[in-house]
Amino acid sequence: MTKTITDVICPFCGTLCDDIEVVVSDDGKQLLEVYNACVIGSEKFLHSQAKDRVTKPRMRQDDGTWKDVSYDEAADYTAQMLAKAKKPLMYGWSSTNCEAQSVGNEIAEISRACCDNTAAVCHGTTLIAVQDIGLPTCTLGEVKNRADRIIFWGCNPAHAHPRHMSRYSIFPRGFFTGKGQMSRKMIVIDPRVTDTAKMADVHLQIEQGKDYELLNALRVAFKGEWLPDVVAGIPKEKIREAADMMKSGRFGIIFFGMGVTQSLSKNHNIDIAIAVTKDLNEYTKFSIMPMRGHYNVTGSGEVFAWQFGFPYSIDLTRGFARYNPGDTSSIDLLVRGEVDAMFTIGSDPGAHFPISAVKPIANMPSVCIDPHLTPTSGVSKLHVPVAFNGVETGGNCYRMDNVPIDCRKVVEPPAGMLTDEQFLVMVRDRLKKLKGAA
Amino acid sequence: MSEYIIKNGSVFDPVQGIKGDKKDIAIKDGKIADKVSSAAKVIDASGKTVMAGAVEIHAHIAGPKVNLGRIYRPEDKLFSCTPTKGMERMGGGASIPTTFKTGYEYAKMGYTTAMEAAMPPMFAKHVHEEIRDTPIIDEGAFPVFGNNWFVLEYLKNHEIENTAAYIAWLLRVTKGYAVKVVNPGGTEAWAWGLNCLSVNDPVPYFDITPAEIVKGLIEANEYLGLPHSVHIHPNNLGNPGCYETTLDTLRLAEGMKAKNKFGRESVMHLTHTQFHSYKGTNWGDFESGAKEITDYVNQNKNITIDTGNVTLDETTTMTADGPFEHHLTGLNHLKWANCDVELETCAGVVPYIYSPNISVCAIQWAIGLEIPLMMKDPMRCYITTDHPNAGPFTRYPRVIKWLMSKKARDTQINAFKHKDKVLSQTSIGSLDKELSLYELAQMTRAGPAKTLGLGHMCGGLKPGMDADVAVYNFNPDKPVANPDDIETAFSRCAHVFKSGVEVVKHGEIVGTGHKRTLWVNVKVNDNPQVMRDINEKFIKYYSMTQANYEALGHHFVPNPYALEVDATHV
Amino acid sequence: METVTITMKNPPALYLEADNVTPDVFAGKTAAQIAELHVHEGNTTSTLGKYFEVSGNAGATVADTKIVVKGDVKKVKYLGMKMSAGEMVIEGSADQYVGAWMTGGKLLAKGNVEAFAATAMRGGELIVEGNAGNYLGAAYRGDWRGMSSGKILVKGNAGSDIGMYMTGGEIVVNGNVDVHVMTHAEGGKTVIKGNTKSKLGGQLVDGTIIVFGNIETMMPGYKPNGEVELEVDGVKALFSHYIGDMGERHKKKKGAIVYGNLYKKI
Amino acid sequence: MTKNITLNLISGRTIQQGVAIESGKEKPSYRTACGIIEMDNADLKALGAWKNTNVRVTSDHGSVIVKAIEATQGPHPGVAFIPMGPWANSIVDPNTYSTGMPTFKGTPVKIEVTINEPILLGIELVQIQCGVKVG
Repeated sequence: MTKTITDVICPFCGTLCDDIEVVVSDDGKQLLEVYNACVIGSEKFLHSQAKDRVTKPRMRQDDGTWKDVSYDEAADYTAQMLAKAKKPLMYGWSSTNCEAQSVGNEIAEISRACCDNTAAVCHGTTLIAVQDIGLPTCTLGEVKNRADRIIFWGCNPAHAHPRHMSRYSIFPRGFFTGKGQMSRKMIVIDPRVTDTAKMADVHLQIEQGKDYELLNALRVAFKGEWLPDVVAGIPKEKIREAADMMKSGRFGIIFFGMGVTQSLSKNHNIDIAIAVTKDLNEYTKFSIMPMRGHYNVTGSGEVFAWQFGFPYSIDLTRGFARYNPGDTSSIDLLVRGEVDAMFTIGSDPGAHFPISAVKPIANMPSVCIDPHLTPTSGVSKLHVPVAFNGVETGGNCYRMDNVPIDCRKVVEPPAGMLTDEQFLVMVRDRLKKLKGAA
Repeated sequence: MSEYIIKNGSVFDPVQGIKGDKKDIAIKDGKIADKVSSAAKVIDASGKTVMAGAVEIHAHIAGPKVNLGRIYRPEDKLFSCTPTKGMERMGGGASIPTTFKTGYEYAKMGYTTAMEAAMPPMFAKHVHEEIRDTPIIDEGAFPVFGNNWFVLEYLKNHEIENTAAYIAWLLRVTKGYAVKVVNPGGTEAWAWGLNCLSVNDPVPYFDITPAEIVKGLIEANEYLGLPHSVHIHPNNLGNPGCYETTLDTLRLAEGMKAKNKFGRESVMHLTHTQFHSYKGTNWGDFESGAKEITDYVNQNKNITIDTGNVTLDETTTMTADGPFEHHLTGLNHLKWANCDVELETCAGVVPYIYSPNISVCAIQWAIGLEIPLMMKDPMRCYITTDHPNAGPFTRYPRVIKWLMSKKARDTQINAFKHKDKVLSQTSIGSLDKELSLYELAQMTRAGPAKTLGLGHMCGGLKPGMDADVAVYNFNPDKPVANPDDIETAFSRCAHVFKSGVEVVKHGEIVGTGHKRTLWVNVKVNDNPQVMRDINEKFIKYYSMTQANYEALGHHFVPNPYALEVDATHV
Repeated sequence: METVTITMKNPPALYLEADNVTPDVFAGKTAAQIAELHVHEGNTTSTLGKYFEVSGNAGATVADTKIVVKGDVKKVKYLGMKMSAGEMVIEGSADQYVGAWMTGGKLLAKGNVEAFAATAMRGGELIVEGNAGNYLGAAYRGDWRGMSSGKILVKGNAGSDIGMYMTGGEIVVNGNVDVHVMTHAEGGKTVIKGNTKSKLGGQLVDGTIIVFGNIETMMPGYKPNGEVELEVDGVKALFSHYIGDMGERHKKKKGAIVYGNLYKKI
Repeated sequence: MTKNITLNLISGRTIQQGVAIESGKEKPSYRTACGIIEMDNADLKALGAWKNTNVRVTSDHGSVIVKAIEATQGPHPGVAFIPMGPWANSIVDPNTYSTGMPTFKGTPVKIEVTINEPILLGIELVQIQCGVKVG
């Protein structure tokens, strides 16, 4: 007999779908089938079952081979590395639960580390913008129930958040949006004709890197002021048309992604998009929301913020928290040569940082805590495989709209494997001894 | 557990009517005791003031909007973060301190219980995660109900029993403490960019008025017999002339009587009264309505209030009154955050500088002090700053100084740039009253505890009550040489005990105590209709499933303390 | 005026935080006392004397104190942070936060300075003979109170985001600048003698930008407003005048809207 | 001289990239999903490259071999797309403008046909560039 577990949370993207059904074997050790998830989510659940999975911590040898070690030895190495370092960087946190993040923060505090999450290469610039200008936003259910103007700016949910449009933004029939998709106008701004753009009522195929100019032009258009003939490759008539469409809705929302956070102007693109949203609230109701990537990058920011006061890129080296991306941010720390040890958990900087920020990792003491083999584990001195969070252990996570959802454990991890939290507790306790803390 | 005896202090305890007598306070097994053994540790409190641990009835200290404030105000922490120290974790933040700092700061000032004043139900897990990380103090959180779709739909037809069943369900799944109402109907209207500025403005689509929402919630609250009354932030906050809306709201409680087993006598708690006591028609002729409001409250014993004192600081405003925050950003042009929460509520956040050089801010400061000075029954008026809205809670010692010393008030008045305006638009200059320590204990201990339905547990020093005790370096037998000495004394306690554990000694944290999450567990008769309605709303309109909604388990509420209510009798 | 000279002798392996190197902290101290001041390398704290050779005693007051920083301080942060008076000369190039939060005095960097120099400057004078990094004279993260007074002169080029949230004072860059100039500013003036890229004056409420060279891409929120003759730094020339940012809010003065001004030399 | 073309490179997610990272970055399927460059037909023509040809992509920041394929979400003449991953990150502009965020989108790149050069697997591509011995 098999068992079906309902209301399972998908630990892939910030959409954090919580309606997944998973079929497991009677003994709860095997995951057999996954329903309702997108193709990526299904793969995430099913891959946890891979037979060739690494289940023991391993130290990289000089000849490139790996030597299995125990979790105790791995925790010893990690604690000693952190205790010795003058400025360790503890990076990642976005693919683990808030419980583990909390223990991690204790470790960072004791070792006086720099701590950062994947917002560094994702929505960190959004956070900078929010700090500059604020953020009128809402939960995803508000979009489902009320929104009749949906703008996707520099994001491609058809690929990156596959169930976003069906669960929240375009297709669902909500309380005031009984006609579903028919109740909504969809505008997409993207330099490519993305699969999302193909569905739009209006697609502005913007010249890459000129989002700041186009958003400025929209603000000017709202006020009916003078505009140059073409802005960012878009004729002014089309800009005015889009502006009118935005103003004429009853409840609108701008979803934005890495198309704006990572292009020239970065935080300023978001800053002015928020200004656009604020402007629109003079005419109607408008919100804006970042399409957060990792399923718990938002949670990491929340935990950092209530414990240290800042959402990412935090420097604890002086014994108190400091924050200033550009100085305390991972990429800058690595490229500028500011740190002397690297601790990675729940993320893959090896694959997702520019190579010039990866090279220093290979040349310093380094630990990578990750269930997968990754480019990061491939260049780290120690790789600690752990249970899959959200599959083999539960724990609290925050959706892209900051809504907390407690993930579920659906199967047992392979015998003897620890969770992130369990391993971190081992490291913390050792570190306390090394540092002579209580 | 250790025994203690706090000897020879001047004790102020309204619960027992003790007004500064030299008395010994004994602590045993976490409770105040009649006596202790000779092994008890002796705390010499001679020349010091002894009170119960203070009770915060209204502050925004945990949850999504507080954390949004932290996230989006790095400048609130610039040069103010503090290192790990002894038992203390790192801390930071002036107007929105980190959770650790929040717990330490309250404890150092002698506070041992605090209520988070607005919990968006859908974010209960977040609120509880922060409460868990706020050391020492017992905390509860008030879920917001005044714009909740279930409530609007039930009360449109005056379905009190269904409203009550829903309240019981929501308190259980969110581990909530009381029924909070913020800008009733107005926050739902804000989802369309609108507002309800009077108690009779219709709520768009839902065909109900704020008055009907408030009355219905009071009825449901008393039907259930909850520990705390309905806790209300009325419509039209912060606008010149708003005192009339406030009076209209207060009148909704007329004829209502408290029904509960917790000793609570009020049916409505009006919060941050200062923001609701404005006369005038614009910011130019802005004046105090404190007299009108306190006159009404003085006459109506079923109402309690808290003050919402402006502390003249740079701070961060945050409220579920979304349209107000939008209005505020239009006035000061500072960064505006807002989050509408599906089916339930909303929150807005805007930084604000209460500058002593701006006449409106100075008048707000005066109104906040007039209210407690004009209230005849200190058991019905509690000191708050609506942290962080009117100022950070860390300024309580300064507020206490202003309330206890006319000289301190005059010094501040003379320092205002628009002193004449403050004197002409308020009566602060003619109020000679100086709060006594006994009245202070009523306003910060016995009073709020009673109104929260916690009067049997905390807020007093009667044997059998929780041993929450604060000892201040303040000698009531000596004249106050300088009003600033009051502020100094109330800033850092000589000793604080929380449930019998010494948590503060000479102003430093020495223990993290036995922190609890307070919540209210109400048993009601089975109500299949409400259960079906809940189920349907989750299937159709919520963006998460019902099974994932509840805040369950050790991670969220590691040390719960439930106040049990049986409402199955009706 | 007394001069204290500190010369780097043992450069740090990582970076050094030397926020104590200011006339304010040095004032009234002897060379020996100065050598005992704290500096920080990562999470370790040691003394200034471990890294620098210190010679000369400070003046009795801040205004009477001059500091000369010699040797390789490319990896030293926070030099002159929060200085309020006196003088400081950095003979070479320094890292981030040179003169950050300074309120007075005169600070001269003969080489380059990295990002965040003169953050939220409230007074005094910063001269950079080489290039300046990003966020020169900008506000700290989240703060709407950027540079409010004082003067910054960069003889080389400057990076991106100069004068963000500026409310007063003056920045002059003799060379070129990168993207974003005076974003969100509510006052103050920036003069760029060289070329600019794009995003000048975005979301600017009030303030003045004067460009002598090219503007690669003009913000659409700047509306042409004729030509004017201006005298800038003793140079008289004809400029195209633009007002903006037309998309942003503006204050009113006597019923008329006050726009920001952008001048480009013709 | 080899024929080359200069395009504006952007990187980003694709659903194939998402599936591949979850099925294992050590596997060839990761290379198939992300070791590619999507180019507009017009640009492929201008380069004189057939679809599914190995090309060398070079920027000021590095160089990498990937397979040129026809744009799946085009047309976007002048713009090239490499899914996010180590191939794209071998060449993107790391300049953060002191914001912490590299310029993952908007790096000018030169593309030339290199039919015989192999496309490396994800992990080894990073290891080799970091000077780590491939195990």
